[in-house]
Amino acid sequence: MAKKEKKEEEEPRIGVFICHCGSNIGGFIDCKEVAERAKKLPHVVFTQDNLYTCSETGLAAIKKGIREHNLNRVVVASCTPRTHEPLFRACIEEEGLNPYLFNFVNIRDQDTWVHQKVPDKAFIKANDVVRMGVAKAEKLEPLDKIIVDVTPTALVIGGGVAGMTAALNLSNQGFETHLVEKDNRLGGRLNGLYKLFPKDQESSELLDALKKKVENNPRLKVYTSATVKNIEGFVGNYEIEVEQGKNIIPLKIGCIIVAVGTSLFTPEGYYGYDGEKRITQSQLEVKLKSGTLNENEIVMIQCVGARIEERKYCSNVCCMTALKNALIIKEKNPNTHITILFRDLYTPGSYYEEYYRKAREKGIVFIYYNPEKAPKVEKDTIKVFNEYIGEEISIPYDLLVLSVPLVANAENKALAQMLKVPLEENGFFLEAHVKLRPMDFATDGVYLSGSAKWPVDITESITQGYAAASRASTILSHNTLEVEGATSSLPEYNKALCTGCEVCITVCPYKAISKNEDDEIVITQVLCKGCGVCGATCSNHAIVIRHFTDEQIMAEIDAFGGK
Amino acid sequence: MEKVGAVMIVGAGIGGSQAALDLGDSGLKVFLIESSTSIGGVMAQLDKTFPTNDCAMCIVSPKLVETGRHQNIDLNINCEILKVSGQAGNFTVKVKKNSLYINPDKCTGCGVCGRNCPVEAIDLFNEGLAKYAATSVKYPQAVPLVYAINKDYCIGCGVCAGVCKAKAVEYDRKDEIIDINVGAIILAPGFDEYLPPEVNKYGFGKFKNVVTSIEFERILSASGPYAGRVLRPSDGDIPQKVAFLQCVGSRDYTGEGQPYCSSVCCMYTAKEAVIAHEHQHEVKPTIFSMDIRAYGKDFDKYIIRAQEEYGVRYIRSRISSIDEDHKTKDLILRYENEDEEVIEEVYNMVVLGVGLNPPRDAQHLADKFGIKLNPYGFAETDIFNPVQTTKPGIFACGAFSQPKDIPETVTQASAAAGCVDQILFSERGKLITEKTLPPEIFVAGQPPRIGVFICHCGINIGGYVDVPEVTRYAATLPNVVMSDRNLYTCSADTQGIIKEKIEEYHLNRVIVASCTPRTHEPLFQETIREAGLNRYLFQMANIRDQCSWVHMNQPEKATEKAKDLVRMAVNKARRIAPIDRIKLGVTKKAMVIGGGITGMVAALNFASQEIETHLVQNESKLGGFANHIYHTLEGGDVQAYLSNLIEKINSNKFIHVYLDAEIETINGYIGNFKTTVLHGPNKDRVEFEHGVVVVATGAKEYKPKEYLYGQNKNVILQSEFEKILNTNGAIKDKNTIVMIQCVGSRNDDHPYCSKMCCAEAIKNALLVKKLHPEKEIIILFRDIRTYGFKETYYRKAREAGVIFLRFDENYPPEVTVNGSSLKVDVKAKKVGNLLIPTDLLVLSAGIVAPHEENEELGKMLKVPLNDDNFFLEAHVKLRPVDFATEGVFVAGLAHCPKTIEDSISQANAAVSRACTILSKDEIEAEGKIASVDPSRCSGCGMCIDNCAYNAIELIEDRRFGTVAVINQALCKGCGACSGNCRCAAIDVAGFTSEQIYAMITGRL
Amino acid sequence: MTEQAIEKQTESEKWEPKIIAFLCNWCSYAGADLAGVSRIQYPPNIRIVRVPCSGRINAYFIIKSLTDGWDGVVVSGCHPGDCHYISGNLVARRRFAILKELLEFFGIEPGRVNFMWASAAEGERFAVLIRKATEIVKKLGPNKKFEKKW
Amino acid sequence: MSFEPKILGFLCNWCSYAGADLAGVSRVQYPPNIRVIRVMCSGRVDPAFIFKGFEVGADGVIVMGCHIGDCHYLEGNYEAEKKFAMVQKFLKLIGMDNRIRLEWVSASEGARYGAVVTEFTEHIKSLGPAPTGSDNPDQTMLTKLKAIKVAASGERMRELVGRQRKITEEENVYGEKTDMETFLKIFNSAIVEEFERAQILISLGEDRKSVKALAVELQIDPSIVLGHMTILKARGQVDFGEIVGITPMFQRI
Repeated sequence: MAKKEKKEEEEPRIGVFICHCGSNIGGFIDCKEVAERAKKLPHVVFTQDNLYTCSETGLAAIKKGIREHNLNRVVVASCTPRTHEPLFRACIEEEGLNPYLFNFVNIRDQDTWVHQKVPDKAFIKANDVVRMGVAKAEKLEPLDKIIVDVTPTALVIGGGVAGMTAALNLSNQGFETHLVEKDNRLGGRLNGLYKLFPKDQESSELLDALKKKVENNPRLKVYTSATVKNIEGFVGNYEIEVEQGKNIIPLKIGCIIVAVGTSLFTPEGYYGYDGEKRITQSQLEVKLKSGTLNENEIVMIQCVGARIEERKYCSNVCCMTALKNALIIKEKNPNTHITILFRDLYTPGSYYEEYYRKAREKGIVFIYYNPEKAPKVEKDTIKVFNEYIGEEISIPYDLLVLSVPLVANAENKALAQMLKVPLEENGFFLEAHVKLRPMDFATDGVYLSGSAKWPVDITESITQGYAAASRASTILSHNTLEVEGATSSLPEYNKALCTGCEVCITVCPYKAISKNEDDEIVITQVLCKGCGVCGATCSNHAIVIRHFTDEQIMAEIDAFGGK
Repeated sequence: MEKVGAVMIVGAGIGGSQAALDLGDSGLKVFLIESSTSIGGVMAQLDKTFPTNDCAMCIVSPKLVETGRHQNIDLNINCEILKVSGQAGNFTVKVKKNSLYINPDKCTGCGVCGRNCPVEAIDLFNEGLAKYAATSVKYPQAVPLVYAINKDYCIGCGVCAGVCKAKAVEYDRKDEIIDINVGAIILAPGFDEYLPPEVNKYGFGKFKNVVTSIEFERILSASGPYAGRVLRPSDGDIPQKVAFLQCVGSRDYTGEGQPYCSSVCCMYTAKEAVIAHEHQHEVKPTIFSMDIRAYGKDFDKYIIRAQEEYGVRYIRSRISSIDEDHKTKDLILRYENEDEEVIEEVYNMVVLGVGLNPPRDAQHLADKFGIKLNPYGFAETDIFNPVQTTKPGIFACGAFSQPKDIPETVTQASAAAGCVDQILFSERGKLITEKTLPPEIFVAGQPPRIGVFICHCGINIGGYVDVPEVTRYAATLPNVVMSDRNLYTCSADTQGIIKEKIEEYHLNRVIVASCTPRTHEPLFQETIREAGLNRYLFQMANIRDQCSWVHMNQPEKATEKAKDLVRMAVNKARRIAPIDRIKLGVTKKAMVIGGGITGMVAALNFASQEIETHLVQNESKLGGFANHIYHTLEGGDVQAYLSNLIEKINSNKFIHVYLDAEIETINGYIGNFKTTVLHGPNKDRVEFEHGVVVVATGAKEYKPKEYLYGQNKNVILQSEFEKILNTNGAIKDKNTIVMIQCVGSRNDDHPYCSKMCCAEAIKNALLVKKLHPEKEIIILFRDIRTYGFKETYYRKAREAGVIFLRFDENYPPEVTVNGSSLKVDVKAKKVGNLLIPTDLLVLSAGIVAPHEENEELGKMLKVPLNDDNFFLEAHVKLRPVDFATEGVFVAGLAHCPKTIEDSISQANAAVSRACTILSKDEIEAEGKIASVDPSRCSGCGMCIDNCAYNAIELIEDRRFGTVAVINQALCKGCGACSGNCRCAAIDVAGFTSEQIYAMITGRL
Repeated sequence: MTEQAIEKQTESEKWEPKIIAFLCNWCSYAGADLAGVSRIQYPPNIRIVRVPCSGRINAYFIIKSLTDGWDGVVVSGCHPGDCHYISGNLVARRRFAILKELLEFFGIEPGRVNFMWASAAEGERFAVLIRKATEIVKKLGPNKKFEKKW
Repeated sequence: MSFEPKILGFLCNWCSYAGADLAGVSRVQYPPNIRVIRVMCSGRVDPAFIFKGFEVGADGVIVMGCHIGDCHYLEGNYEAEKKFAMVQKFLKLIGMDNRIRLEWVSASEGARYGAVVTEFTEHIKSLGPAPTGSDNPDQTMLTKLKAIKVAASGERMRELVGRQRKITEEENVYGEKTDMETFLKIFNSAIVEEFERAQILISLGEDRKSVKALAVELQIDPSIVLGHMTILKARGQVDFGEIVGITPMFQRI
């Protein structure tokens, strides 16, 4: 069944152009001779040496060569494809040849320039690489560039502060934007906060202002109590189903921003947590908000359930939260005794560090505890080993506040699968590159902001909201996207080779490969970047990496061997 | 307590499967629990079986398929027993079904997953001689044919899920815990073979060419790693000199192995030697053995054939050491022969005849089920009922209670089923749900409207055969009104599609072109039946197993062949007609012939199930052979048991006993017999109807003509000796007692072993030594055949000072009389010529079948005898108590010489088999059977000779004269009669000549 | 060699025999299935007709196959002793022994009709036997003793 | 004339090729023995490419890609690393594993590129011509190399190497990490097995042979050869031939 059904191809007619590059190449090797020798290679029907192949004259010579000798493949041996390939591709395209029927041979940057002292050997090398280039050129196939339309509409998943910021920004840029929030109101974590560090601003103030802007924006549509049910498609062309109550709302979307935030951790089993006398910081904030706090002996323990074996990470915001709440209490009732048991206090930057100093000035007691000698909570006292004095001390309390980490949402896994993006080990979303692409996913058209990636504070959430919106707008602002044509493919004539083992799906970093309803491997061209890993891995050699096919590279290797 | 009409059977080897089939057929719900992933056990691993050299797979696989799809059998694989509670009549068993990681309902068994699995693991089925994937099925014909992932080996790469087109791989499939409520339990976990310890004198594990017998079995198997070629593992050459060592891990008092005899090794070794030679004539086998224990039916004949026809050499010795020639990997064996010479011989390969150990999880099972194990680690059973464990309601069968061979296992399986029947007979049918089917559409006379469904079978067919092309082609064939193709025609949704299409296109014939009808025909037949079509209006074309898979490199030709096969199926389908399965009434009564222990046990079993039973005894009292036996070797009190039995018989209202009885006529057939008996001193005639017959006529003790028996009063038989010992013990003056074994056995007249004489001799010798330790006892023997746990008594006897001397069969002892003293002249091995004066000579006389009586009864019942005049069962291995003639069963000594316990097992087994008939109000006969066109029949009677089932007889027809008629109840539809019918008067429904001609004719 | 002869030879090389195989359901048909499960390849010339037992195979089936133009016939049942129907294959064996002589008497080449035994475990053997039978029939050339119906 | 090794280089487009260009722009001088094949990503380098390079006469093969973490395609170089490790294990079987190299060279490391190529060229020079190279290649070694290529191109090796990262570093289908030791045990034995099987297949391509003859020819224990035969038979690649004396022959299908 596995018959190759390639169309009848015309005989390759290759033209080879050797560039002197002024004296950069010609000054070391005999380019004329290189061209002469190239003439003897199979399928080469025309060769020429030019002073500057990239000059107007040189390009004209190529075009003339194509016309007069009916060339259907062009090889240029000169500098480097990285800078000059687009130029030559455009040149042959103007003459009616498919731009992929061009092959570049590097005889300057990787030959004459680096072997200046051994020109005779550089000459041999030039001949070799030209031979290899011609061998590949013979096997080249025309390819089409892929152009896709872009729907100028964005979807933001999560209506917290990061999501709202991103959505507002995009709609203000003029893009229709849909904001999906699973809760029945916008605001996310912000709803539960009392005041915000380091300025002790009322959180409701910020929230109300944001909400108002969101609600009044004509291009921004909000869905509360709604979840994303299904995601199909690819960059510029997503088809989304949002479920709100019993309704399924279909949306056509160009870009997606993930801003799902985090969940609260309930410290069951830690330090006698009971939600009454021993509570979490967020429960404390509720008390503060409602003004029902009247305890006087308050102890806070940091890093409860964080930075341990099961949850290795630091939750970033808890130190500041503890400081903030301690200060607020002190302000209201300076006689309250507050002790904070900590492992390390993270108060980066000048504002936060100052905040910490302020807390100490107000008489809040900070005691380091060693996680191996964790504080022991008794009925009314806490026993903690004080490293400084080297003995265990007892602290009486009538309220124990535990600083617990923010944890990833349980739903992240399902969403990540729909989006085909990865999660890291703690269940947070994993960006494409820690340093260089912090707001991106490897999958084009999907971006990330706020605590969905990592617990961050309000300031950072807002920053990231803007950043993600900016990244999304680079796509949304175009009518169409042009996608590289040198992608991988599973051609019809190779389908019978495919066993369906899915190893390609495993190795593809872009999630460009999937199985369709008929259980066949499908490569979504728009998502594929052409790296070729799938082809090098495919267990039955069924996948073809266009423009770098096995056949082409093998031909090059053969030519390397002199055959 | 309420009784539950369900049975759990633990272990689905041949024993478990047989018990399940028996019970399922008799209307009880069966939960068959298997710990591995497929049923069939060790028998499926075997190449051939002794003593018939039957192909194990050929005979076992239909049985397994039947077990797999029996509607009353709920088959559970990969299971573990967690907890057992309750008591006889109502047990609750907690069972854990371990995940296969493959959905058995979706898996089609195509094997693509295994072929793509990159992990190679040891293939346990092939005993490590080959490798297998982590995703695998035990063997290609496995039942159920479901692949499983072995998570111990699996690295979780996910390839199998990718390549499985049926989407059957489910890595998140969880283990499942279920509670099963049953009324009785049968344990049939089989055995584990003995494996020599890491360091052993045989070099097993160190020398490549030393293999165990079960490994060698796989080497012999046509489906084994070397495709049936006998090759040695070290270099793939054919071993010319192969040594088989007996008693490896058996009869071993060193503590390394087991003290008992494993019973089956002598025979399987002989078989392996014979088959090896048969497969490769270069192989010259030598067997090293201590005794040759060929005690079963026709076993001795087999040993003789092995020696005479196949040149198998027997050496009586146990090997002391094995060395390897490092260069050639040949093995150097050192042994002492019977002349006390130490001999060194070089062999190319050594096969260890390893013994049978209790199953590794025996203790676990015993703990869970609350039964006791015996000192050897096997299930402890009742002294007279070898399937009854120490706990009521729980039975054991097969090798779990003692090493045994296949027929004994099958017998015990039926016996255990028979014992279950006694408990649960009243609950039959209560847990069985009958499917309600729509009335059949009347299609006779209508032009055929054929629907063709062509299966892609994932890529298994579609990858090689151009399925769309075949589909298009099928649509062009005459009478085909629709033709469609499916990814998997066997999937549940496609069954729905088939039904829809039948309705939409008014189809009256359906063809499926896919895999093999052997596994899938019943499924599709069920589907069309549910759509209202007669199930015989179906045809299958095998375009996978016999087309795409075997012509993978020639896709065009495979497509062409697929088209031909579809066309042939269409041609046949145009000529098929609905077939009705006929139903026959059943007289729920039994007749048991023979009033010995066997017959009485059978009768009592029937009676306890409230089945009226006629017990016909030719003597004037009940008891038969057992009347002369006082104890068993193991110490069971036979007389007490016997009198208890007789009392129960006489007081049972369901049993009619006829003494001094003579059968005048037996007429009829399965379910409908009518018999007249003359009985009593006045020969009163009585006539009764019954549904089944159990033949338990027993056998007689041989009356020797040799050794001066009957001429000298000091020459007596074992049975007479036993009587003396157990009554007056008048042997005071007899200081030396010589016993001679094999008198009237294993000779030209009676070339079989009488099985119990060795045990009898040892029993009596031990009794003498107990009563009079000072007496000298000498036993002259050829082989001591104390198989199984009886071996320990042999040892006890030797320890008690009984002298055992082996004589050569060619030089039997000679007895001379000098005045009043007897002298026995014997040429004993290792000792030389001896002249032993003796006071008493005891002859161990064999058991012989009453020739004339058996022949007469055989004729009446139309059942055959073997060469030794014992009754011949339907199949030596798998139907040991059945006759080919349905409704007639055999048990006890009538079948062949055997012990009391074995006779009791057979009696219960026969009842179990009989109950598969008697439990039904009517029996449904196979539909595809032969019929005679009387207008063409010339009445020559040739077909009668050809029928193996005695289903044909000649009758006088009013219009056509003498013609043959076929008894529909007895016919199995093989067609042997039709093939030979000179007038072409016989045809076979479902395979009519017209249909086959249509297939031959091919293109129209 | 003359051109015609060469042409003829190439023609006969191109010719593929059509062989009909009657297999008993319990052994040989199962063996053929096992060959498939084990993916043992053999020539695609055979077309299989399933019968319950080799005893069912009427002599006329074989003759009809030949008169209808099949180039070869294969008949396969259980090994002696393995018969699912106890003795059907023995009946068949006797029948075919006579038939074989009869066919020879008719002038049918002995290799055209092949009788064999293959058990359910002998997938490999089945394939080998079919290879052999195909080879033999190929060597004999087309069945021209009887006129083809197609 | 001194030995001038033939060196084949596979350079990823985004880092190493750019680094090589930078070396040119900076006029960094290095030996002219390398011939470069540009691929988009080091992950594209099919193991077969490397074996093929040796087959046609390379004395050394070097694969260069982006530094770990810098891959333009996110993770291609991780895959390259795994494949390279496999290639290395295979070449070790014929003592040629010191003729290959995997290096990470970024677009800014022109000088390093020069240094790496210089060092590798010197290294190969010191080793002398590859047994499979020069004008008179060692035919046995070439056959072994061919066997390696067949083995590495087979489904089993490719399935294993392709999943290695996923199952040992992320999670396997059961949501667990496959223990590296377990994986390597299977992987390493698969390398040897598949190599031996490929050798058997190539050898049987010439003629029918017995297990013993193959064992002598390939220097493998005959019992292992027999074991391979059972697998190759199950895969439908070899079959029993006739029996000569007491020795069965095997043939390729």
